[in-house]
Amino acid sequence: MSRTGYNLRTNYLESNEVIRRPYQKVLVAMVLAVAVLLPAATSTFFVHLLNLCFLSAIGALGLMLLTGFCGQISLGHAAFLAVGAFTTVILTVHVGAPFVVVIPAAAVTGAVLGFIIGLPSLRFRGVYLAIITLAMHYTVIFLATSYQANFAKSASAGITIPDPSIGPLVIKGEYTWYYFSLVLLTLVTIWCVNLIRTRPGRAWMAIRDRDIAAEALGINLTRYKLMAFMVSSTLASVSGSLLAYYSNVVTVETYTIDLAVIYVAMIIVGGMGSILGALMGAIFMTLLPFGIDGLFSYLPREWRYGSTVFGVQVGAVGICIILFLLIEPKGLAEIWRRIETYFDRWPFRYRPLDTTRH
Amino acid sequence: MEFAATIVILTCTYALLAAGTVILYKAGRVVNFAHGELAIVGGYVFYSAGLMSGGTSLWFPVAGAVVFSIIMGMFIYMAMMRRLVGEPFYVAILVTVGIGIVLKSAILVIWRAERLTIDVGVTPAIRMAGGATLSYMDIASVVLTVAFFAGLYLFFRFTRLGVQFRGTAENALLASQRGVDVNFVLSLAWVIAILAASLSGVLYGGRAFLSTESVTIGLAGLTAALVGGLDSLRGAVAGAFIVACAQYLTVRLVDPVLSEAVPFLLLVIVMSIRPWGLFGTQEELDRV
Amino acid sequence: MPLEVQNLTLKFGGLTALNGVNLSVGDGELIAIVGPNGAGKTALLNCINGVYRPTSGRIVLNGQDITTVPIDKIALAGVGRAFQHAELFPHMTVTENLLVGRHLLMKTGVFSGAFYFGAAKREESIERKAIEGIIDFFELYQYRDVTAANLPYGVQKLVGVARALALQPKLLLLDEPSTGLTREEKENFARFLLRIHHELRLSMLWIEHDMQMVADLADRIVVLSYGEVIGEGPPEAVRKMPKVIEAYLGVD
Amino acid sequence: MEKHVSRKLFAAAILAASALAAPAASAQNAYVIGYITDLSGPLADSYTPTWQGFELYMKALNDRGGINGKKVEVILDDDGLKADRAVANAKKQTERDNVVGIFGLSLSSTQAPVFTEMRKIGVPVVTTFSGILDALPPSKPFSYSTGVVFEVAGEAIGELTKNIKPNGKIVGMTFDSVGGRAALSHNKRMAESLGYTWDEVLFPVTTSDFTPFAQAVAEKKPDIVVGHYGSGQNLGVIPALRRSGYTGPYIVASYGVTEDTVRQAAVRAGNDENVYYVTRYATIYDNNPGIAEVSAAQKKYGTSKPFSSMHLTGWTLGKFAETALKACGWPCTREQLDKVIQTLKVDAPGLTGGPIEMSPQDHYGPTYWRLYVWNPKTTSMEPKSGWLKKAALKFPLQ
Repeated sequence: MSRTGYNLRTNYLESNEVIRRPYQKVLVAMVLAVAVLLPAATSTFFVHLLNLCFLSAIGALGLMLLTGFCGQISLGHAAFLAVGAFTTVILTVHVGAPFVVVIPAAAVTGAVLGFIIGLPSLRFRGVYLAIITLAMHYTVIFLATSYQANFAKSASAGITIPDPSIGPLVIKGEYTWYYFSLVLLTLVTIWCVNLIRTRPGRAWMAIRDRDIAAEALGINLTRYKLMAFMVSSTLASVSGSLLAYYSNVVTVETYTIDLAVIYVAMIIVGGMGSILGALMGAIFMTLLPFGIDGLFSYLPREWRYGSTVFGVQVGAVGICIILFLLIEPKGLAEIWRRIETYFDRWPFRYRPLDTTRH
Repeated sequence: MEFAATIVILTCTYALLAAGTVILYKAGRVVNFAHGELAIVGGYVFYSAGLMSGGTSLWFPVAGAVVFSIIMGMFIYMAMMRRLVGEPFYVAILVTVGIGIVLKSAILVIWRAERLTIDVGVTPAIRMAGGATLSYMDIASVVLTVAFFAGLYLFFRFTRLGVQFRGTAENALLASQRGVDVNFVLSLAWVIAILAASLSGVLYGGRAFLSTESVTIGLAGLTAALVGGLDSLRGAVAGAFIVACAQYLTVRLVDPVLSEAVPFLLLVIVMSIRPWGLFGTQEELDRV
Repeated sequence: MPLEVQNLTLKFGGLTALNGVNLSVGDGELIAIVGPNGAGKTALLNCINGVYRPTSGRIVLNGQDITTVPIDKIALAGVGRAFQHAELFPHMTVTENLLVGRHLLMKTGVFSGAFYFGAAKREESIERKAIEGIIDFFELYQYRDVTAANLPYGVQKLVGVARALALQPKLLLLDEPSTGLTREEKENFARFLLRIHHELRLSMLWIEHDMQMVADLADRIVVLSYGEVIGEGPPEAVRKMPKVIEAYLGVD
Repeated sequence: MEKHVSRKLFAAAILAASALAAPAASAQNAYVIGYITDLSGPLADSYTPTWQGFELYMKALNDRGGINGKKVEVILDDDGLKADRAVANAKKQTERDNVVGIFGLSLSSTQAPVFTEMRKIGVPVVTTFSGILDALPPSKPFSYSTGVVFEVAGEAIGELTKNIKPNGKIVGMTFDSVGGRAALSHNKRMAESLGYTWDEVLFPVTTSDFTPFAQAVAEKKPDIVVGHYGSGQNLGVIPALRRSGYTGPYIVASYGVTEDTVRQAAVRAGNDENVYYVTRYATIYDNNPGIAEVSAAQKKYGTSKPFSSMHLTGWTLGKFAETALKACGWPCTREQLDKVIQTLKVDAPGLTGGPIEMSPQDHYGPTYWRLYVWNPKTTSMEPKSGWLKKAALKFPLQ
């Protein structure tokens, strides 16, 4: 009975709760507990992969807010990551700024660039906007290449940056980074969830769904589109900065259009318009190449030669994009919801018409 | 002299790509981001078919490229694009992005990421003052491009199918009510567009080389289409010419390194003055 | 005078959609606009609402000239609008749709929204309560948590009106709110319209095709034809105007 | 339908997850080393044959019975010229496969992060191509290079150019990458000190139609043109230069350019006699017992790529690895391996101009360079100079 009674509420705010059912609370607590205990039970390599997942999830959340919630398509997310990384380089190498200064600075630089890139979105939509973000990508990468080439005059291999430290705590090694990025991702996720269930998030979704109706209700399109771009690029920039710190090396070759497409794939695979989807998509797309690598390791060695593994890894990104768009446009988040609903109904196969949002 | 020749040849490459983009846009309001990949893979297929036939006759590789275009065009439309009616605009775009990635991985898996050149008619045909030369392939690329556009014009203007095509582009619903097989017409649009792209890829493989990097010509072609106006074939040629000129002049007069970014800068300029492109129609702006 | 439209003309290229339209809505008045298809009724609403910018003429709202004011600022000035096809936000629930309607009455921003305690939470609570009043008014109880895309058409249109009302407008624009409704739904809607009219005493501009309904409910009727006002006055008077009869029945 | 999809996805996810957690398959009774390189990215043309050379050596070695009675197992991973993948592979190899050292690696952009990460764990890394600051004196621990360093190559080319024409104007070409710019600047420095005048043309990394750039070069009326880039670009550049009217000498710098590429490019350019080739390792056309040994192994085991000097490069690295592991003994630890590499001296007669010598301060050592010219009549390469010894450059340069 308790399962079917979840719709009853005694307080208006309960309809705005993110975690609505008792078992979900248990689930979230379990996931967090597993996340905290996981490093003890697994290898450094796997922890490294999870770190990559967590750090890129911050960027994916940014893109999700922009594309999934505000409906603005962007192929320039790699450039935002690059901006964060190069802000980090400039501040740590030239100025020697500490971590606690660099991250906010990366956020601000990202926000400023987001504002600039957001300006065309006021006039252009759809394909045109996509192309403009592409143009922005090439401009940023050109500037970054020039900077890196001139910075490293006599030798060439990316720019090394030191391990970050907060006061006496040096963030170094996979395990420290794991807990650090886990905490950070949790905070960013909470922020995004809160944004989505309050006024700014509703304004973005209104713009995404019907922009004229949104305007007629008093939503300032200029302001909210720019805000979406700024929040998105801020998160991407911070994510780029953290990834740079994590790998200790920044080189412009990392930030390709392919990377931007992988971020787009993250939100498609995860499910447009879902925070949970952004997290799932980021983890899925980050692990995918390694999973394929792992599958190939079961095959005879000869099969792994040449470009096959890499080719399949590249192709898998495209196939994921196509398959999810065609077959499961709401992504992994929707698959998860169905699994949840299935157990929710159990042992019954059907429940009276259920049209509520989950 | 050689600068004019280079610009003309570059214009041909881009115009073929832009024409495909325009045809697809007009037919189904789809903007194809995989056009460069289709072009280069078309070139690879041409190359491989040539190898298979022992490199003696041109017919086999040509047939290979045509068969590739037909299968690819039918497949993309019937298996993917047809199912996207009524979806948000970005879905079709992102599906083409996905197609592009899959094609790129095909270059990696099938052709082992090798850089290939198509050595057909590379011997010099015309010698110019200063020692520069033009090959038979260069001349062929201009002739074939002109022939393609002439053929396209005649097709749209004088054939029954061409009229049906234009009708579908105007209003697909109305056309289907009048007995036009819209699915056939739209698959045909994909086939024609990929044919043009493959031709462009083959010509490019003769002059430059085929590799995973050369797919960036697709972006130049797309830019050319946008500069000219997404719904205008004339605009495609004009846009291709403008992009080619801008790129060439940047290499020669400004800084060669910038030539990659130039098409986009040009696009931003054109769009801030005439967002619907030089030859496009204004109301198209709101559709995409 | 809540709304005064003076000599409004709207042209698209060579086409004249509105030609010298004069119109006024008094305090708490329910004005119906009728006219054949293509008469320019929706275009008029789009001008008042700020979607179109008129070619010439003036629109004055409570003494403030809003002719060239952008759409969102017009909402701020107190104009609420229910669209012809409801135009709800399909992926959001009814409650959320209504909360978007409260946008202008709320303050939470990107930073304050980040912390769902303190001010942001308090505001959500207050506005959620206010929404409950609107849900109560329109008897939408059972649809609170239903996504708009899943609502029956009749309910969608009702929510459209409710959403416009949520922003506490001084003037409500209704674009064919009863079109496509069943007889029962129409009667139901008429009841809500009367409640808005009498209980909230809101000024309304109402486009309607159902002449019977208009005749029963409206204070005054404005008849548009080919972008021009061809008749205006109380229902009984308008019905007798020869020009109106001509436009409607095609008498020669 | 819906359920089907999710069930399949679920199954695939579990399969992939289990693959991720796959345990190390490495035998406890063999030397396990890692090899990471670009087998599919933009430079796969160069790095695949290098890997194949390394693999040939290892196959031959294991068939001989291995080292100290133990076989050598090589864990191969592809980085696609992407730094993050290279690092992840290195971490995987050190942890899951428990390798004692890592070999190969692609361009500097993937090396630097791997060097940095492996230094933290203490795993020696020996690269073949563009060694970087880390290997050159003052060298950083655990970072070694046996290959081509952009800066050194730039200087060597500058010096060897004397054998073609004693003076005149050199135009350098490269794509706009950090490494390319470094090579150009050193070539320029050396050329100018020898009395040449210098000019240069850069183009974007993704360029594949070189005609406009070639015309820009031809217009500068150079006496010699040098191309500083990996394999494939030469295929486009040389014919484009000839089309644009430049018929003078063209030097291919061997950043992984195979002889076969030079041959193709020369044929496309109209059977040119003016194509030169500067290399750190010998070419396959050299006639000596060292080359014959590699060639025999290539015939025996087979390679998918045409036999080239890149195979010789990989073979030499294989020899380097064998010498190091032998000196390390059994069982070999990472610290021990690093210690022996620090003073390792490996001679590969016929494959290089002189031995590869490591010292605790210099993890690169002196290198030897040679100028070849393409002869279209014999369709082979002929040496145009002796081996030029270049002591390693000291960084930072003044």
